Amino acid sequence: MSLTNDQKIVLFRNLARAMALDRMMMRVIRAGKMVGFYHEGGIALAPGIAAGAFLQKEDPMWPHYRAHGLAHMLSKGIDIKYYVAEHMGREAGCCKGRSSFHMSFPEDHVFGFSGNIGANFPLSVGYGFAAKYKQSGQVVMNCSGDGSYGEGRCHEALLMSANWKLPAVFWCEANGMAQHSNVKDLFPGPNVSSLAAGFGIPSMVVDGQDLFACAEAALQALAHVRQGNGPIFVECKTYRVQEHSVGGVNYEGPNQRDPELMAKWKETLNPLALAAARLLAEKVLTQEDIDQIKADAEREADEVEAFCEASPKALPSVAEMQAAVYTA
Amino acid sequence: MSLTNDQKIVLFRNLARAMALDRMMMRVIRAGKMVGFYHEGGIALAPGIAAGAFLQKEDPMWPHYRAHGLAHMLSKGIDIKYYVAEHMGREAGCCKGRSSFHMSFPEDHVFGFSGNIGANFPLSVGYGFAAKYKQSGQVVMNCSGDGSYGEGRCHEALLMSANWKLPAVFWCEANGMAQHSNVKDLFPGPNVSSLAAGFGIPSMVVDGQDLFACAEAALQALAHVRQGNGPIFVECKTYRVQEHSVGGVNYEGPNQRDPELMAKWKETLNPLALAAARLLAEKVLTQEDIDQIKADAEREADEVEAFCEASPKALPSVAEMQAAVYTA
Amino acid sequence: MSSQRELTLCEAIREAYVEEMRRDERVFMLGISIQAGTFPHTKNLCEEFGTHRVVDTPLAETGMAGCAMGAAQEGLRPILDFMYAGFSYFAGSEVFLQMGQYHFLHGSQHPLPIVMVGTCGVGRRVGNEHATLPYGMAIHHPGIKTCMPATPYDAKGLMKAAIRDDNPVLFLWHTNLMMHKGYVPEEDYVVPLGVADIKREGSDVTILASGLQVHSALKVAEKLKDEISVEVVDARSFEPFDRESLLRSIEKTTRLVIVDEDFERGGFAAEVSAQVMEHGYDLLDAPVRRVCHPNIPVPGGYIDVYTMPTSERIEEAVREVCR
Amino acid sequence: MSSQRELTLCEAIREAYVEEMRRDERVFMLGISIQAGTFPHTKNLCEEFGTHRVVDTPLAETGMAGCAMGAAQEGLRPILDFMYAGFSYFAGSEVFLQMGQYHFLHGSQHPLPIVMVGTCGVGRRVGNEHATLPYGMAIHHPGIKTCMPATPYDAKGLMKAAIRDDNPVLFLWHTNLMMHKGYVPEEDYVVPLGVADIKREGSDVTILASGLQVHSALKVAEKLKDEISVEVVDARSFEPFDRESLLRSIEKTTRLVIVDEDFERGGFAAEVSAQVMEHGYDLLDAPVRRVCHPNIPVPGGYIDVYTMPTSERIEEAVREVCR
Ligand SMILES: Cc1ncc(C[n+]2csc(CCOP(=O)(O)OP(=O)(O)O)c2C)c(N)n1
Ligand SMILES: Cc1ncc(C[n+]2csc(CCOP(=O)(O)OP(=O)(O)O)c2C)c(N)n1
Ligand SMILES: [Mg+2]
Ligand SMILES: [Mg+2]
Repeated sequence: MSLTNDQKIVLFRNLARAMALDRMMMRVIRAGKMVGFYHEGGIALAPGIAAGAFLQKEDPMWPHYRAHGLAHMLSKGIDIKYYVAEHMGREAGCCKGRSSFHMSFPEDHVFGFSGNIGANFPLSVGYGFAAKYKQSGQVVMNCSGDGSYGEGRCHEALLMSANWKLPAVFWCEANGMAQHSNVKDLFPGPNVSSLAAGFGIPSMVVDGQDLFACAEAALQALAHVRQGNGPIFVECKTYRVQEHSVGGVNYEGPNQRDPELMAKWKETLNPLALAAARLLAEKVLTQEDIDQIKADAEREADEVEAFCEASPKALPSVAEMQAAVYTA
Repeated sequence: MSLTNDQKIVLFRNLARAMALDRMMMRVIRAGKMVGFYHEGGIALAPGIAAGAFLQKEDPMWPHYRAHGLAHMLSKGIDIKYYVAEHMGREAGCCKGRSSFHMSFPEDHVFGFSGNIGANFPLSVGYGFAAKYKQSGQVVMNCSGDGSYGEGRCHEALLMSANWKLPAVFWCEANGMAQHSNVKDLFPGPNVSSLAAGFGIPSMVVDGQDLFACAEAALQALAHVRQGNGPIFVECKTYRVQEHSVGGVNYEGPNQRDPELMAKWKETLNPLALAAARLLAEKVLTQEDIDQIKADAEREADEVEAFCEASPKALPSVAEMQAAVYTA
Repeated sequence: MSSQRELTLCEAIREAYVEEMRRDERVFMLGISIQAGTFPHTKNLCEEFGTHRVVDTPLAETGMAGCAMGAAQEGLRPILDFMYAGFSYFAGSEVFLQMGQYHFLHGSQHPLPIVMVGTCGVGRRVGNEHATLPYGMAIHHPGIKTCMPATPYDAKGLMKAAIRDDNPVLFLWHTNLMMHKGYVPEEDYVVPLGVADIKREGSDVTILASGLQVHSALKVAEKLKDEISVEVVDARSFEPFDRESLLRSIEKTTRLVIVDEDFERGGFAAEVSAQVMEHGYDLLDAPVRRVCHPNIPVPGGYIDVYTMPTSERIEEAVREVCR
Repeated sequence: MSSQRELTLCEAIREAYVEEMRRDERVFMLGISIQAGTFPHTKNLCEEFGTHRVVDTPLAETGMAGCAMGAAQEGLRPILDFMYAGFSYFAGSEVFLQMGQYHFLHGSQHPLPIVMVGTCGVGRRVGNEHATLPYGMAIHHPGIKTCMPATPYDAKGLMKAAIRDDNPVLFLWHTNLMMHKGYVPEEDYVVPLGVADIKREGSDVTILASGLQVHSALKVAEKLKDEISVEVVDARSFEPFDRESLLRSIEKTTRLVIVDEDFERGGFAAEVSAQVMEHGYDLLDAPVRRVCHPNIPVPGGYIDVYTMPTSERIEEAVREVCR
């Protein structure tokens, strides 16, 4: 499936925005203004942009937690400043400042998060089940990392999705790492998508640094799913060029990761640079357009930060919180 | 791999014994003399005999729970009367009458059971891990049904076993049913062993009514595993010709199962009759030998029953039990 | 009129399902082998509601629990059947850590109307996973309501309340009560969660019990009636728990025995005892006594009937607090 | 002599690992990313013990827990690292229902010497799964010992006791104490499980606390020293729990405040309160008070420091029971 020029520009702009936000999040956490964790996205954000790009508002999505799903959500059209505010513990936070790193956009069918990696899998079964039950035509975008496919929950989700032919995309952002382990030490094969075949689920492997390849894969996967063919598995190969989470070590097993290799990846595999080169070569955008898009993205990131800082810290009383556990 | 005549006779004798014990268990539970559940084996006991037949005392085995693993255990050389006594709540029970349907033969490396189907998978990882850690040369025989492969625990076990090249046989006794569901309604493909390939684990599918085919598969699988090639998956196709558990319905989904089909299976697919025919044709045994083996098996079953009934009911005091929770 | 109509507890639950599924298309059920009906509470539901609303799943408890949560987020109202409640431990994170906490942690914007059901209870000689009563564990985790009926009447009414509740509810029943018969009105009624019920009035001592143990308590009350006047309070719901009714009863009797079939340590009985310490200390004429499952795994064999709170153990405790 | 040698709590735990792994070849560790050392307690252990004794696993908590159980059945002595203790819910059945019950249910013939470790605790602003303290849940389930040190000294000694214990032990520590420094002897010593420790003597009121909350309690004791003489008892181990030491303390002080960072309902504090009701009723001059995490999910954001038992809340409770 091929992309229109307009689609390419939107994808490019969103990737620029996501990468600017990722940098802003890093500034904010380093400045001690964030509560909780942050897991830098770095050069791994093209798959997230592609995952969100072609979904309708009603299509449930579970964003991969890397870069805390900012790429996925903004690409889906969500105003993420409320989520960033959540990271800063503010009243404007999408979870009222109660969660630090959970998102909640129920109207956009992004329902939340869990600190337990792998929690996405069973929930996505529910989204797909509901779509089928309601005959709503919704599709499910279930994003997570290669490491998450260690959890047996992925098996139960692949099984149920295949068995019930649920409209779900298993979208794997495979950066070859899981915390401080190399995935090749955790999984006995080159691609975790090799799991799909056991359930009769089709799969594809895509270059995760190529924004447009990811987007084409997303279009193809969604078409498959929307046609009622049941689930599909897309594995986007990408890279982690920094530590797992801010402040942690950057090891694989007992060994430090090779800083030169990571520097090289950073330089040669930047998806925004690769996409810009393509758009220039194809004459879809000029260098000026590109510079403008990048500048806009930086400005937006600054505005988001300012918005969050302007919101007061959320400090509800215990009584208020006790009243919020159940709904009446 | 081919079997010697002596091996065939042992296998045949053990199948006769297991089937006689299975019938005895049914008599006992119907007479109200058993505590807890019983899940009849019926014509599905050949795979269990094969699974246990070529293991050393030191090789850990998790018996499939159908017919409560009696076939597996007696084939491995365990004196199962203590386990039957457990079912009758007796002091002679292998768990001191505390468990109803758990076995415990730690010296035979059969460590116990759990009422949670799928509990075998993670435990077998531990057995295999320990074998590798100790460089003991032990192999693990991990038996369960096709339904159990719904549980995500199988994924974690297949993954870890493949990743660490653990010496483990995933031995699946696929009777096409799981409680009151047909496995074809629960799994999107003809063989659950299709899961193995996703982990690079080799697999084979065997006729579970053919005792000698099962035994040859076991030999082959064990050879693979003992040579350090990592895990292997063996799926034995068999049949359930009665309800899931004594006293329950015999349905698949909302429909009753076809009694004629089951009657036909019972008549034409009895593994003992099929094996007897082979042994007669190959002149390994005479009809007299066969009759003698069957009569011995019946007598043994009666003796086991009598042994259990002679043992007093286990009724320890709460204080005694409280002292037995921890070891000093 | 059918004021004498008797149903089993399972039939009463089934009737609640049927009425609520008719009333609300968003209600559906999922579980292992519920179409055939492992237990009579789901028997033949497919005939009326079809296999798309009465859904058999693979053996996959995390998938089942997640399916219920996700479907609830998408606007459905799942009834999730764990068969034996002890199997819910396979989905420990979903059931105990996520389901009840999702709403609050995400800004209390989107409740999860899920009913989880399962049978449980000691005394069936099957031990451990098939007996374990997970309510002690459930009440420890914020956000999950939990109840257990003692009668078919309460079963139907509580189940309707649970299905209509917008929060996750863990609805348990005792395996030994499944075939227990009692009066069940045909008409629509609800027994609200969080309201205890005085199953027998008395003035000397209060027994707080639930499920099967209400019947043990009633037996003891009857046996002692010429010596000690026993009030039997059926908790019915563990969370929310009706502390007010209990305190009112203690105000009258000044003595309390809590009967709880779950493991004693850190269970519901401990919580009630601590609450009475905090809110009813001055009402008491004797320390509260617990009669629970001892702190040993639920044994199978013939033993388990000796470890559950028997009438003898309850009577002994009643006599002790009345000394 | 190194009587002044100070280590962090993590270093103290690491030292216990090193000494016990040297002593006993059957001891090994497994967990996610422990080779690199997600936390300093496993830092560089591979250098001495190799990757076959310090084993990184896939993200697969049931596999990890089962691996530990199976390896223990086969004669090894695993230390299973859940990283954050809340991740253990993914293996709910193995950890809470199976591990502690296997021995008893199988005739008490074959104990399972497993140590499970994990960090936990409120106040890091990360919420829920990363904060949840599973000891309230653990004590409810027979067969698992559970402890949590408040000092590096206790950490090393308790860890050695846990590793040498033949039963499953859940060994927790508070995330905020990982870098807490204190005296740790170089020599081999053991702090037995089931022995509480009086961290400060007093005569007017007893505070029972553990982990980080021992330090909050000590702060309160110091602050109130001219008004109220506070005795601080560190439970150290939740199961077995040293009731005798607590009752001896109450005998002296006649008043008790229990500080427990876990969810209040059905937790450790409830259990202790119930036990004091049963065994120390006549010793009390005031009802026992609990200061716990309120019955709400652990929030993240800036809020979580307000929901944990702060010094202010503890002081208030102390003043109340002393009124
Ligand atoms: C159940 C559970 N186990 C472990 C963790 C700790 N943890 C957080 S992220 C992570 C690695 C995830 O790897 P992957 O899915 O590949 O995502 P990536 O970080 O590589 O983008 C781990 C182990 C967790 N949060 N939850
Ligand atoms: C965790 C868990 N879920 C459900 C059950 C109920 N159950 C017991 S046996 C069984 C079917 C198992 O099917 P299979 O593994 O194919 O074995 P079979 O009975 O067919 O031999 C089920 C669903 C259980 N015991 N444990
Ligand atoms: Mg990864
Ligand atoms: Mg089967």
